[in-house]
Amino acid sequence: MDSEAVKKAIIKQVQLESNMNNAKQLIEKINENCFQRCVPKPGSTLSSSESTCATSCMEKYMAAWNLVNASYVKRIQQEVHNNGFAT
Amino acid sequence: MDSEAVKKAIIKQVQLESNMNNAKQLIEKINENCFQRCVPKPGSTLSSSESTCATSCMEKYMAAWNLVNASYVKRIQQEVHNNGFAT
Amino acid sequence: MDSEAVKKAIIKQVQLESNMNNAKQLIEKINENCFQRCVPKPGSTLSSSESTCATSCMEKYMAAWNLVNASYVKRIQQEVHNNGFAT
Amino acid sequence: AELRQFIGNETQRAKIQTQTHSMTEICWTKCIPASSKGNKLDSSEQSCLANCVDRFLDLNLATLKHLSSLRN
Amino acid sequence: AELRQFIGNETQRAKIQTQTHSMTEICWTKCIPASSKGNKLDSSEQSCLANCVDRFLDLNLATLKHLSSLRN
Amino acid sequence: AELRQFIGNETQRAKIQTQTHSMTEICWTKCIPASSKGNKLDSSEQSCLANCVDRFLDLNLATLKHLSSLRN
Repeated sequence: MDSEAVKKAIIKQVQLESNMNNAKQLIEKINENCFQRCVPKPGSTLSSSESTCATSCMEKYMAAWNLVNASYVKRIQQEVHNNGFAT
Repeated sequence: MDSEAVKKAIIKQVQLESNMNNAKQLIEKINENCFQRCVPKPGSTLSSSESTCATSCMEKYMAAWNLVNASYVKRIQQEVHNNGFAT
Repeated sequence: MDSEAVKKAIIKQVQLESNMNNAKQLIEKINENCFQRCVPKPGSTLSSSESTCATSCMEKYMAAWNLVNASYVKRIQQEVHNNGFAT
Repeated sequence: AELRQFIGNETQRAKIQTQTHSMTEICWTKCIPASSKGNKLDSSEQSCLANCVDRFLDLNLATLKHLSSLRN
Repeated sequence: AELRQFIGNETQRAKIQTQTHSMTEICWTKCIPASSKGNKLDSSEQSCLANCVDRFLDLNLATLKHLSSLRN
Repeated sequence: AELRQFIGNETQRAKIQTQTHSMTEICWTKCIPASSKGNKLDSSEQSCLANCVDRFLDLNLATLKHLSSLRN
């Protein structure tokens, strides 16, 4: 294995861990927020309306995450452009 | 000290730290949740009804922790049994 | 650099990091609590009443932090004085 | 090897305890109202807590399934 | 050097993601009511979320400015 | 030795600050209503905060006592 290959392997590994970690955090937040919202009184099974609510909630939560992330990155770029520094 | 004795000492130490850490987290959660619930308007002393509420709250919180833990372990065992993996 | 100078440099560095860390946590709490309170419905700019609320909120939050810290330290000193140990 | 096994078990036990702390807090709010009396959980509170754990884990599984279906 | 650059970028990306998690939770509660229907965000929910991020960052900046003015 | 003492003090100071952050957040919600006016805490807000810290610590002590009585 030459040093270029080692470098690539390290980069890949770091990115993988970072993505896994991010996905794990997102799943945790989805579970907490959507359980809170969709299952007010836990019964002996997940009712079909609770399931529907949960699917819709998780899709919207992910969409919200993406939108918040995009708005945040855009804002950082504006600040860097206007002031030469990130806030 | 032979290597068997060293092993036992390590095991005991790890278990002790793990139990202490768990107890510390439980106490923290009890304090936060029971203070929130039992002391809505903090006065110059803890009134006797606040104290009674707090004792009852901490006993129930610990009982809830044990029940949640038992339900969780049972569920993990079911998943392992049904699918061969834990969720 | 003699060992006394090294010691002083370490002490200064530790204090600096500790203070930065504390300030960072305080700023985070202020932002969360004051945003929650002062911007109920986010619009396309921060309105002047939202700004006024935010300034007043952050000043009071810092004053609250100082008062809570002082009360806490006083209580610890009492406990040490009465029982010979901190709680 | 025996020690490695022990460390593995302890790590899993610690994860389970951490998850238990978080579910207890969520289910406490849902199942034990501020008006709850006495020093013991009554039977409806107990079954609410057990259901709360199971439905929370159902929802976890559903999220994981949904996410993996999106990826394919 | 290339690797150091990469680590720096990754560190910044991780910070941005962590902050995104925390803002998403705050803005979710403010902008997406429990009564929200359907599997997609509607346009008023979307603009509320974008505004929420920008106003949250405005308030962050205001706090930092205010604190540094106190120090001088 | 002097350095060890310093590290010990700093560790305790950091613990106190972390606990202060958490109590400030709890007591802020209990003692400073959203309708609170002006840039300063009024006297009833101040005494509520001081009481809040003392009652929170009373409850902490009571929990610790209760737990140790259960163990015996």
